[in-house]
Amino acid sequence: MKYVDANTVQKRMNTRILKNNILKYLFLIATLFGLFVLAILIIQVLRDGLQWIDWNFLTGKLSNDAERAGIMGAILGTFWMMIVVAPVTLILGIGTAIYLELYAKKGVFQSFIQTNISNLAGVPSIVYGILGLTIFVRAMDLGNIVLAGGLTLSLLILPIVIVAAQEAIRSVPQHLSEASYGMGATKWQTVKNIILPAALPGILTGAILALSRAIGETAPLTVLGIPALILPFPEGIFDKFTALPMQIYYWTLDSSLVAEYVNLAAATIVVLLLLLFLLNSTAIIIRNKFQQRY
Amino acid sequence: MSVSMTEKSNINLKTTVSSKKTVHTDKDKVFHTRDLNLWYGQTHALKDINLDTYEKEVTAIIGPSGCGKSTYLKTLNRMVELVPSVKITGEINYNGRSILDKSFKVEDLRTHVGMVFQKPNPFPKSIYDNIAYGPRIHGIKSKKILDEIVEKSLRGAYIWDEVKDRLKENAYGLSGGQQQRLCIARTLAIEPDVILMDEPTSALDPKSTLRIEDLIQELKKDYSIIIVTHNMQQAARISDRTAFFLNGEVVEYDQTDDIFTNPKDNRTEDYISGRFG
Amino acid sequence: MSVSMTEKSNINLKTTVSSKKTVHTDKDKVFHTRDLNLWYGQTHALKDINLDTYEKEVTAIIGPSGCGKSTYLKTLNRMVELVPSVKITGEINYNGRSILDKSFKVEDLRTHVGMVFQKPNPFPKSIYDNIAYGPRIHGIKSKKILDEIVEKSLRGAYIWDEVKDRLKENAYGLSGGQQQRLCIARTLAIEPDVILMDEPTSALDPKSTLRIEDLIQELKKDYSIIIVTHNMQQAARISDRTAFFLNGEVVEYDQTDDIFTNPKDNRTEDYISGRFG
Amino acid sequence: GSDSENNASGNNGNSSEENNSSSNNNEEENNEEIEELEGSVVIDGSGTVFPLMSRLAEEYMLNEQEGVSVEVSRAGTSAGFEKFLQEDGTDFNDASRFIKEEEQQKADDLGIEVKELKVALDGLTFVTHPDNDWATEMTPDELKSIFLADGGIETWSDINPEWPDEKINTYGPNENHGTYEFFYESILEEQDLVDDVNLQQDYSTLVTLVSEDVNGIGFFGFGYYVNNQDKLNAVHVDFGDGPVEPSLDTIAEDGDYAGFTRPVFTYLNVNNAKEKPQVLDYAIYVMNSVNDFAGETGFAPIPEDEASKLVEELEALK
Amino acid sequence: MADNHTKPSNAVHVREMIHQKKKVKNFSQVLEKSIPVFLFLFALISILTTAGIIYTLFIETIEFFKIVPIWEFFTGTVLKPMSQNPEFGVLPLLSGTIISSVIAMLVAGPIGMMAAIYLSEYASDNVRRTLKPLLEVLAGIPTIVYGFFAFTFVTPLIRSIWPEVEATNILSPGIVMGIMIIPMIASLSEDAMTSVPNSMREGALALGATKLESTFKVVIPAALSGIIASFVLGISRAIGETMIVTIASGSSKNFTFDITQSMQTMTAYIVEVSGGEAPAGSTIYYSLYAVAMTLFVFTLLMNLLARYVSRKFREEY
Ligand SMILES: Nc1ncnc2c1ncn2[C@@H]1O[C@H](COP(=O)(O)OP(=O)(O)OP(=O)(O)O)[C@@H](O)[C@H]1O
Ligand SMILES: Nc1ncnc2c1ncn2[C@@H]1O[C@H](COP(=O)(O)OP(=O)(O)OP(=O)(O)O)[C@@H](O)[C@H]1O
Ligand SMILES: [Mg+2]
Ligand SMILES: [Mg+2]
Ligand SMILES: O=P([O-])([O-])[O-]
Repeated sequence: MKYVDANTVQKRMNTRILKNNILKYLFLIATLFGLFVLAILIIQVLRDGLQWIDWNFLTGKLSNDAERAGIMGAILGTFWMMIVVAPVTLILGIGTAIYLELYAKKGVFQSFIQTNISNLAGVPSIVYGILGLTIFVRAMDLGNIVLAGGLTLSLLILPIVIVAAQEAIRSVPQHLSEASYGMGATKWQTVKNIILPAALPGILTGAILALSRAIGETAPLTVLGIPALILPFPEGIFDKFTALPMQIYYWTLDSSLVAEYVNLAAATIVVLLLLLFLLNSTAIIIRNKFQQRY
Repeated sequence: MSVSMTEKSNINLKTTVSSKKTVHTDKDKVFHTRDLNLWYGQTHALKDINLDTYEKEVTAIIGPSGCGKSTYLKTLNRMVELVPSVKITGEINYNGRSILDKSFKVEDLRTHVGMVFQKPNPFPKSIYDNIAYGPRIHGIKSKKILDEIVEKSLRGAYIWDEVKDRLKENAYGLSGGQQQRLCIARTLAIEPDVILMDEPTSALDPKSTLRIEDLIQELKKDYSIIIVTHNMQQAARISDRTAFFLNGEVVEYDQTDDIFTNPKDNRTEDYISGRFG
Repeated sequence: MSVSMTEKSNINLKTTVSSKKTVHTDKDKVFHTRDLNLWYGQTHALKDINLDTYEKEVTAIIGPSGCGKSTYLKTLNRMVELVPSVKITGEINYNGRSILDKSFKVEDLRTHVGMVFQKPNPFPKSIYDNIAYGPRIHGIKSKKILDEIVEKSLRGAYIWDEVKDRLKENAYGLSGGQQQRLCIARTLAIEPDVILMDEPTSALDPKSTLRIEDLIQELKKDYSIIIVTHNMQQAARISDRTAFFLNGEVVEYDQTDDIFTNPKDNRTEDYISGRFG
Repeated sequence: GSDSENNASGNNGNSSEENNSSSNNNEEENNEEIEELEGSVVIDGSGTVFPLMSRLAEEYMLNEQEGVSVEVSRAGTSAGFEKFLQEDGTDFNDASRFIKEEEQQKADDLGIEVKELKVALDGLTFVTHPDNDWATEMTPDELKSIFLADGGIETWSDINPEWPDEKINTYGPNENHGTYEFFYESILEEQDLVDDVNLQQDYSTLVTLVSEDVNGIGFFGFGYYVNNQDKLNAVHVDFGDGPVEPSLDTIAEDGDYAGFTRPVFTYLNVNNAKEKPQVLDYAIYVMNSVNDFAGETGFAPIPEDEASKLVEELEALK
Repeated sequence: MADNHTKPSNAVHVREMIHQKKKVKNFSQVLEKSIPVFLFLFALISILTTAGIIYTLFIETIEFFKIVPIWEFFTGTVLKPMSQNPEFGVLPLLSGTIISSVIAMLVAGPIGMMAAIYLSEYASDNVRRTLKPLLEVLAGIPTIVYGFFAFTFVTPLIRSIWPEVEATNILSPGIVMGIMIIPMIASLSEDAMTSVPNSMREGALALGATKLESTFKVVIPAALSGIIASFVLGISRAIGETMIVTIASGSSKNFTFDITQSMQTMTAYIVEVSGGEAPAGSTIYYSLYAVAMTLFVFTLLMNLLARYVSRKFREEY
């Protein structure tokens, strides 16, 4: 006895297939929507900012006069901050990842740290700003200098770097470390000679992406108190500073005071996006170039 | 397998294998396992294993998937301890010393008991560095000595001629069979006494398989070899003794000929006749 | 395998299998494959396949890993098209209609040609919903009819008695063998003509394997079955015809008895005697 | 832009010339002690005064003391005082109102000596949408009643029946700002504001809000109006002698707009000035040069003699 | 085999050498023991960070509640921190935060989900490999840039369609935040769906189901926990987002639900009040910490919820 009637099945078949095809295009449109907005955003920013970018703008000092204003100070501020952030997060991030992946005993404590890290990754950046203000600016009395900003951003991206490093370490095939242990290598020898070199491209890729997150962060810096006007270029990590995103923020806010500030903000955005683009390309190149075949 | 097919395969086996089979009972024991039990957390993976292996013999371990073959093998060089939840009771003596004793340094044990894995797993380094890895971590730094070790080991694994002109190239440029021989060479470089092999040919094509099988017959002259295989014919071809594992137990352990021609246990027979999966 | 072992297994095979084997040549063709070639990107996975399968027969496909068994099977219900880079030439006729023709809707084809996979893959739903899934997408909503279909299908897969009291429970609570029979029942629910099976017992224990083998013998009365297996003994036990694949080619295709007792090609013989992997 | 170089040098030329002509007597002293200073000067406070102060800071760093870093922020007068009146507080606090008693008290408690430097005059300006062609002239009372909770005014027609019958939307700076307090204390005499007044932290936001709301009216310093004349109308206020448009002339000392005019200041932490030569130097520079930049940033200058008196007092601190 | 097989017994005696080296390996043994200790200390930093956040927020929040009763804070609808008679009701900030997050999720939820379905179920490998990273570019754009975009482009655009909308309003930053969150939802949901074993899909397709049917009846139910988790994380992100709202929504502290108006979120309040090194000791200063604490607890709960969901309701397959 047949329950499934061939005729009804046939009839329904066409509507079912049609529905499938229509929705497929709807889904595609939704996917492209984000890219469409991205395109508009970039076009908008380029239109407002591109013709304001010239040598003077890139190398000049800040100024109230839109025609004269330059962002070298902000570029240097961002640069020095990264000089702090990069080594701090790399050392702490890789160290923590190695500990969690390779040394920590699976158990309550390890999963506590792990939960803690994934929660930290979800803490709003402005809260890190308050932490930085309280600890680095106030308690350690550093003031709002590059070092304070850099340490604050380091804490902010540390969870990201840790997780990326953990993933990179985890993705080193077990059979490689087994081979090393099988030769009588100790744990640290295996970590140092086999696991870390194999994981390094993954770690670097993750770290660079995290750095580019730090470069664009504004909220924590607003809490640390970056002056609206500061002319001298920072010459080290103990100087006061401004940074690219802060400059975008102030110029956007003051755009109704001086109309051209919108253009300055847009031009700075172009520079910032370009910087991020470079960093991301580096990450991709590293990933592709050093991708291992196991 | 049905009846008449075996009459044919019979012939095959005779020509390629039987001649190499030798059985010694007077030899020295290498591993002496008594009442070995092993748990992965709650999973009782090895149950009361009693098994002796002998010097300069090939011991094969066969059994269906999940029966504990790899686990037993990895217990012999304590690689199994890399799984954190592992619990072991019982005793394993290696040349008379208890290896489960914490005073026996694993690094030490593993320089005596080398291991070759199922999937060829060279390091993502040059061929040279792959072989030199073991000697280096043990503190040998002299370029000259390393050169000698590399050549000797590669020759030992019958791969020297194929790679001698490309020692600086990445090991992943080699074919699967070459990689597996490289891994064997890498093990030879630290001059172990025993070589454990976990399905070393299961990822290889028939031709490479044959080469490795031949190599095992060669190595047997100098090393004691314990090999896990899911290929019964392979066990029949190359081993002196065969242990049949099932659900973590040793169902039968005997000279290879006996196991295959005259199994004493029904389950062994079932397995050999292909009643599993 | 060595000589004397087969004398024993011989007996086994005779009692459990040989009696069931029947060979028809006068039956209708179900699939008629001509000059089938298939590429995954650059990989030429199937080469000039010519193969006919027959109604209410069990056709077994054997061959070493990577030889194209699964690929061929998945071509028969066009599941292979899920791999985007696939290119197919040649012809496959199903009951006289060309299935590679784009006008033959895959959804349609697949309701006629059911499939059972290597690893049991029930949906993460209740047992009932697993079976009802197929009928429901075809528009059957009536609770009463669905109830009937579920019962009939589960009975057909010989699992009704084991699950009838827990139809609302999640299918993942079942054992591996039960899951596999559930998947077979799920296929029966849409009343196909053909059932394709890709190593349906390779993930199962011996007992479950036996049940599935018995079930296949039952199903053969109503369905045409094509089964891929890496277990030669299984092919010998349950199939009417056997095709031996190697490197994407059909090396030999014949009645099962002939293939195993009297292979015409050396390579078939090599394979049967275990010279691979 | 590409021609910024020309502009830049032009500006520089201009300002230094002005400096020369307006402060001849200081020139000699400056020459005597062209001492290279360094360190930083930290300024926070009024957003109203910010354009003037940041302008001065920039000029100072470019033309006077390259080694000194003057950092200017603008949290608002009241918020600025909070930062000024603490240990290691800011050096200057810009203010668009007088320091309050409580604030002075707190300074005394902390032992901070505060010096008030009047830097310019600002006219509180009421702004409307450019399309608003009715409410162009109002009396102070009318303006007040719009913002008062008890003012009885909800729609434009409540003021003048001929005006549209549309609800008036009110805007202003929030309580961080001296401008708010000046309005609340001096003009509304501390009566409650309407409930739905839209108070914002940033003046730019206010400018945008009013410039895009036909029924909006807002208030802030004259400077933010002049910079946005194209987007905003300023209400002409009739203090009794006819409507007065706020302009640099009318908001000047004793000008016609005096009713809504207020002095703006920067308050100096004298302790810091004594400790840090650059702070004092900057204070002197500010009082010497402030009148040169008042006009272009939207303020009326203070009388010359008031300025030079303050300079003298500052010199005395050396 | 063409090799000349040399027995591994002559020339170099590796075994001997290894044995000798063993004795002089004290330093490496110390290293072996001390490295884990160092690494452990590094791992502690992340715990210290959490402890630091909780401690600083907690201490000052306690101070705040000594001045402003906790009840008043959480039920007050008026927020006038700088006024002569300051009032510290957090409800205006909560309404701003919730409304902007709701708007963001209304944008990001459906669009992100549809994108996830397309990428995981329909797109070919190549298309996915191009589109997904491109989409993730959206997530990598600094929020300040989105703020600029909301303020200078989206708001004017909305106002040209809907003139009642104010120049600063919660709608525009809400939408832009949504766009920013799209890739997060798309990517995480896609991961969840991709990790549903292919055998599930094959099972459905082999029964004659269309892709749509296998997606909605098999894949999505199986991936539901991951999908829900991605939504929760999206909400958490929206709640914590700062610069977009700070720039594009102004700083009105009205307690309202009118999306055409300017509203302030908790994050924007923190920016405004701290606006440079916040003065210590005042009530306003403490209010900063009370609001931050509220924000922290909110997002912490969301993150824990996401974790819980993705763990507890993970389908067994
Ligand atoms: N790391 C592990 N954690 C928990 N259980 C494990 C682990 N490794 C193996 N097992 C379990 O121990 C049992 C024996 O596993 P083992 O790998 O030794 O089998 P095997 O005989 O080598 O199988 P195969 O032929 O598939 O390699 C199995 O039930 C397996 O599930
Ligand atoms: N999705 C795919 N993309 C590219 N190549 C594939 C794909 N699937 C299979 N192949 C290749 O096609 C060939 C045949 O594969 P197939 O899966 O059909 O082998 P099989 O006989 O089923 O092997 P097994 O016994 O391991 O299941 C192999 O070389 C395999 O690498
Ligand atoms: Mg194994
Ligand atoms: Mg297959
Ligand atoms: O910013 P204010 O001048 O109003 O304090």
